[in-house]
Amino acid sequence: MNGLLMALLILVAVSALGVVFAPQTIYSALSLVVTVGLLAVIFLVLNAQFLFAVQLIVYAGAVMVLFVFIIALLDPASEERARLTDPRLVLGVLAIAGICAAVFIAARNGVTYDTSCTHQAVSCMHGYRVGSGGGAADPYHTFGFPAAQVNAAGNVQTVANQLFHTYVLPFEITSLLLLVAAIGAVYLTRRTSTATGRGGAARPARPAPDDLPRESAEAPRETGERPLVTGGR
Amino acid sequence: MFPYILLTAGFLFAVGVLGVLIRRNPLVVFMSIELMLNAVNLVLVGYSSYLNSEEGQIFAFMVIVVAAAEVVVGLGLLTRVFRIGRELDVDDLDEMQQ
Amino acid sequence: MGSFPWLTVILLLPAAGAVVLQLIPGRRTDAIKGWTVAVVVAEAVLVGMVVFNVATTPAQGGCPGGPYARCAAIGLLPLPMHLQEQAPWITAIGASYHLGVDGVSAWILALNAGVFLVAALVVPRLTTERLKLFCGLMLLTETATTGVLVSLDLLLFYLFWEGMLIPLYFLLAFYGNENRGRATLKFVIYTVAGSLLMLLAIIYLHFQALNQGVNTFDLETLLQTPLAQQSAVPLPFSSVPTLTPQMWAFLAFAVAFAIKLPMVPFHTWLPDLYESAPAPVLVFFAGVVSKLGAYGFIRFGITLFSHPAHQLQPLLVALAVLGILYGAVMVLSQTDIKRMVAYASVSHMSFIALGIFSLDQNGINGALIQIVNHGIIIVGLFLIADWVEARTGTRDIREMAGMERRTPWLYAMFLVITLAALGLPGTLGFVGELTTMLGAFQYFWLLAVLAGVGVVLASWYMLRLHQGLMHEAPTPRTEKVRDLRLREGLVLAPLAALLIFLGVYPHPIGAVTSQSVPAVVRLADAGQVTAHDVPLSHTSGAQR
Amino acid sequence: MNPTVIAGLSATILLLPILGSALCGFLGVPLGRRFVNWVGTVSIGLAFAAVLVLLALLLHAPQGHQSSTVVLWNWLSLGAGSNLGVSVNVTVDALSVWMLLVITGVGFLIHVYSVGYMEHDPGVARFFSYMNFFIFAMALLVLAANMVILIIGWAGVALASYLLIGFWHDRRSAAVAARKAMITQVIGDVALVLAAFLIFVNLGTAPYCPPGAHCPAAAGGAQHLHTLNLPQIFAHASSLGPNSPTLTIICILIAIGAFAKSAQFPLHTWLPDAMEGPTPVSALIHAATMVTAGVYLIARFHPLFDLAPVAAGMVASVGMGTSIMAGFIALSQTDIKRVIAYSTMSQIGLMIFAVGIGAYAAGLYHLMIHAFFKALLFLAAGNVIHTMHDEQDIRQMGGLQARMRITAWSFLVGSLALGGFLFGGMFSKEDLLGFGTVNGPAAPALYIVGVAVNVLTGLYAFRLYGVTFTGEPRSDLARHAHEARRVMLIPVVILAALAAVAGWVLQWPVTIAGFRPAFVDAFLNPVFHTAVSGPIAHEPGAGLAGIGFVIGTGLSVIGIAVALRIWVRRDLDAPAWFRGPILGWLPRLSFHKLYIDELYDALLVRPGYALARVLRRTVEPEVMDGWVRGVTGVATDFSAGIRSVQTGLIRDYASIMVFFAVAFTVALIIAAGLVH
Repeated sequence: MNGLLMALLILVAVSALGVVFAPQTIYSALSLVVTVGLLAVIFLVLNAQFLFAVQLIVYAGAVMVLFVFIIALLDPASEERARLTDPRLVLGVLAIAGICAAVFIAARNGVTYDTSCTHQAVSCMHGYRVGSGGGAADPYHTFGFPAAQVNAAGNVQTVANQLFHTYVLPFEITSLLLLVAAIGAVYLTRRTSTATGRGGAARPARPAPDDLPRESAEAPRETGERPLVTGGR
Repeated sequence: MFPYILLTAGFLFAVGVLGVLIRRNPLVVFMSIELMLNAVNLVLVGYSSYLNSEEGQIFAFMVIVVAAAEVVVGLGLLTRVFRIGRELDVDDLDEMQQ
Repeated sequence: MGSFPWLTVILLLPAAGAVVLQLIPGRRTDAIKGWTVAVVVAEAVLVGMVVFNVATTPAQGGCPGGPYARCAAIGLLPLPMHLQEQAPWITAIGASYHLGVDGVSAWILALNAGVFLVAALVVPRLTTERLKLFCGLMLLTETATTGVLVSLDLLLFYLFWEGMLIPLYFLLAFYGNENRGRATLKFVIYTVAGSLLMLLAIIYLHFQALNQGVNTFDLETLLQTPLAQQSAVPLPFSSVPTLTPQMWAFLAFAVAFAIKLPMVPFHTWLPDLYESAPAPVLVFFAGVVSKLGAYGFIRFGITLFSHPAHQLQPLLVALAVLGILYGAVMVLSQTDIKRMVAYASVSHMSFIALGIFSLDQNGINGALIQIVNHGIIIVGLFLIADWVEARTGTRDIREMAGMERRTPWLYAMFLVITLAALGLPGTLGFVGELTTMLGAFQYFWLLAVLAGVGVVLASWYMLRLHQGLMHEAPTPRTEKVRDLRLREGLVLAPLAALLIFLGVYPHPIGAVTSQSVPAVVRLADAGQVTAHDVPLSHTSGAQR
Repeated sequence: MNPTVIAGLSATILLLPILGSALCGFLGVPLGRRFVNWVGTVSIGLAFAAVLVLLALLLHAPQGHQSSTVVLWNWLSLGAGSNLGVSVNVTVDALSVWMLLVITGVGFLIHVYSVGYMEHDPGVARFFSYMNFFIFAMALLVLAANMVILIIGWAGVALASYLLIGFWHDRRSAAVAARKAMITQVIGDVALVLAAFLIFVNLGTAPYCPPGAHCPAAAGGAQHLHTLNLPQIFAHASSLGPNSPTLTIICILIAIGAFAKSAQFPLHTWLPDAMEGPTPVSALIHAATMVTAGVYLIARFHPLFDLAPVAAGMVASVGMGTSIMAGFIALSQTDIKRVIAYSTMSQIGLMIFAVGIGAYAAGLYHLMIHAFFKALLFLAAGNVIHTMHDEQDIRQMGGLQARMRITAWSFLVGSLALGGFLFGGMFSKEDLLGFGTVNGPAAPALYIVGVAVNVLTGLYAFRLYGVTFTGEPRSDLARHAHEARRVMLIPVVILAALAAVAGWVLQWPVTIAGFRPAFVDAFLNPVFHTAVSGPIAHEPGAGLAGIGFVIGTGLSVIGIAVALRIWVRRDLDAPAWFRGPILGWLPRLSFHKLYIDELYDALLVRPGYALARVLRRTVEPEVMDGWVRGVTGVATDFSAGIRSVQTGLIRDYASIMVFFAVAFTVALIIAAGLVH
């Protein structure tokens, strides 16, 4: 099992590099498909069957199709490769190194939960002891996957149970978010009347001069083009 | 094994960051952001497994939903930008400078 | 009052009103204004009930005459509160939703509700652009100011203190005359700079308490937690008292409050802003927002930092007296009536500061009375200045004269407010100045003498202002002015009547404030008793 | 005396005028002139009746119960201990009743007179509103038994004075004069407030015990006298001991308050300018009552002054100095009201001198007589001004005696009373000067100055009379002058009668054939002879008093006679002496009021405005804004450096963000000790 996981992790890392360094956009997209697919498998290995399915359906299915679709639609030209001396590239590589080192060090030395931890030390924050002697207090010395134990009731059932009881409000809020995003996307991509060249007739007639105050009161809600912040008088 | 999951997640995230930094194509930038989001999901699921708790998976689920919403709006914006005749290059979108 | 969360209600009512306001269509200006007035009236009624409750019920808590450690042991809180509400907020860092009202805040709350009522009444419905935005921002400001006054948790207080700036910024930046941009920027920079210092100090306090095993932002808990005396960092000049970390923290609080108050030399944002802001905003800005600095000093400054307050007392009272005289002389050099009022406000606010820093019961009671007094006066003066400007088209006092003949009612109301502003006995102004000066006198007699010079100067500049507008032969600009409209008169008359009534019978204010001020003074005096703990205590103000 | 009755009557005396003031002020314009005239006068008349009832009660009160203090309401209470706790108390005793008699009695007559004087003025409602308010404030001032309440009344009369001086709004001079008067009064108020603070902090050892309540024996430990009640202040005054510096400072501050109100040097310059107000105002406020409040104040605080002889001596000296200074200035003024104003200043100087040397009853006696004849002089002058169509320059008058006989005769009576011959002043002035022979600092010197003032008084009084009423008319206005209406004559005649008779009836300074009426002493002295107050002034012996009386009256007569020869018979050209080079500066000095106004202008007003200008032009922009700009300058320089980073490219911003995020993370890991 561990070997499989290890292999998956390495593959994911490689395909992620492909996303960033692929010369053409479509290759990046395909690399990303591979990456999310591999991640889905990793989820499965980690006993997250439900997420495995969601990852495949939403990411590999919907999102990536959307990406590919847009690439086909817009046909972006391939850009220049970043030069090796680009400070941003240097910075990015350094960031990779830094983050990886930080995570690795933190994970190796342990961030442990310690009930005896009070507010005496700087490294002691809200019950979590950070720092020396990490591994000793680790309740799971060996990293295993007691699948049968955890998911006796079934992973999907457990997740659904939590999702629709404890987390029902956030769940509903995310659904609302999706709705808003959908409406926003429709709004953004609609064909505007000016773009179709139907001329001034499409725009509302200019109000009579004596009507101006009312217009100014109403204006912000009518059009999206008005600047958000304007002077008062 | 757990530390390696974290390590990989960190790596994925960093690569995403790198993509945002060095690529000028907004589509690729988006994909890099997706990478970062996925890296976070990996951490969440990893901890979920490590601590025998489903809550990490719940959050990962939420992240996926948000990511989907973000892609929808982001790609919508891109088509909009493309339609008004702009080249697809993040460095051209510099109205913030004014 | 039972266990009903009255404080939460008065806190949230204006904000809720602002939300509901958004449902009214923008062109229904009458409905918008009507709703706004209805909300502030309801708020005023509720606040009136709360203040009445404070006046008529005994306080819970308070630590009558004893060391706080002992009181804490038997569960007594250091501040005698009349209404309290407490709920967990951000438990991880010990912040709580802790509201309370006592005699210190009660009358300022009433003033707050009153000035917002006046402000809502005087919003010009027809000439205010985007009236809905204006009214909504105003209501949000009221929630923020109310929040400042009822918060007993430092983080909550800070939240409201800073949150207040957001609606205020938009009000000041969108509305007002052509100079508003610069003036608003100046004000915001000053205020934010001060507030950030205060935030640092709040965090410092939090960690101080954390080091003693108390995870809290709560004022009452912090007051019970004796802060460790830390060694001072010596400064290169031997004559300068060394500053302990506590003193730095106090200074951070003090700067934030002094900017809001404002005390000289932190005052230069004020004349510019007061000159450019529209009248309804000025009403509550000058009426209550600036008073919050004074409130902060009383509630947090001198109680949490009794040692530094005592050590810096000579400096603080000197600044206050300087402010009184400086503001007064500056008025004499102005010709713009709004700037005159603005500098007069600097002078009067310094009386409040003087009362507070006397660290004496009479002085602090006096400061609270003066807060109410000045709140009423400044509202009246700015309304009058605004109406005069609208009628004559100028703010230059040299172009105005002889308005009395055509405006007898304006004359009369302006006269009452003028007299209160110059502290004439029989008006509320006298009560405030008498008691603050008494406090200062008990600390050091010369302060009261200098403040007395300030009073004499006040009579000089206030009469110059009043007579300049009202007496002598009318000028071309003033010969056709019209008197107060009924609406305007009905706004001003209660202010004038209150100034006289409370001058003749100030007992209602004193009775409420004096319930709570002793506890504040006991807390402040704690610093004086053990002032010798701190190195270089030669500046300690025990000269009584 | 029954406290309830006393409280009721005091409240009546206070309420009637304030009610009248409110009615006139709010309803006067719509309801018209008749309403205002009736309400304005009747309220004061009724108040006077109430005072008479009080007087009767007081006269019938048994010995030792002639003072009553009642609490009306709790003004302000800032908690127990050393905190201010003031209640509105009133004291009814001989002193306050004496003052009330003058205030409401003379006040009533002047109100009646005003009905005629203001008959053509459109602002009559405002006028009566202010006048009634003045009576209220003055009554509050004399009734107050608490220092804070006293200060409220004290400032109330100043306000009424301010409003009435500036009554004619369109006159610039009136506005300036009103402001000057008010600022001077505020200086006095501040002095009184500081005195109250000193008393608060330094006086008193026992906790407050309200009158009538049963009080336990005083607990140990000094407490502030937090109530500032006058009876307690007096009871504790001796706790500081005689000649204590604190008490001296308290008394000097009180005296400064009194000087501001009573127009004594150096706070006297507002009074002549105050003549800008309508003449009845000058009669009531700036002659009869308000300006004498300083005398009342010192008399009221006599227990303190008795214990502070240095301060009392200063008071006496300032009073006498002002007296002779004002008399000297009065000699050359040409405005009829200003001459009377300076004579007022001079006479009040004498009263201040009297209370300064401890001759309280004599000072108050002169106060009342002076109220009669000075109100008379002002009202008669008002008749003249009225008929002269607001012309006040006596050089435009002359020969009015033939045209307004009653006014002229009344004026003559007033001048004689002022000059100190036959009427009023002969009794009261000589009474107080008699005390000067044996009391006070440097008694003989001050006494000699006092009798010199007598000569001056006779001179200026009859100069005024002669120039105004005798000789030939010097203008058309004077030729067409006519007698005033009856409503304006009756009060004048009544006052003339009072000025003529009061002295004969009330008290003589000398004993003639073993007979000496001394009702004033009998009435007032119990107030000043109490257990707590110290020794009061020595009575001059009968012989000494007789000699003093002869000298004083003789000098008055000399002054009058010289004046008659110069300005009535005109057979003595005295002013010629003062046109020469040797004495020529004297009339100039007198005419320019010793240049004191110019001095104040140069020393106080101009520097004040100059300082204000400097602050506005230099300090505010350079110092106050400057330090802020210095701080922001650093920030601006810093941000100028930062600005180059702001390329507007999102990727650059992201790079910066990432850099710091990573750096922070790494730093945190290192700081947490995770790197071994």
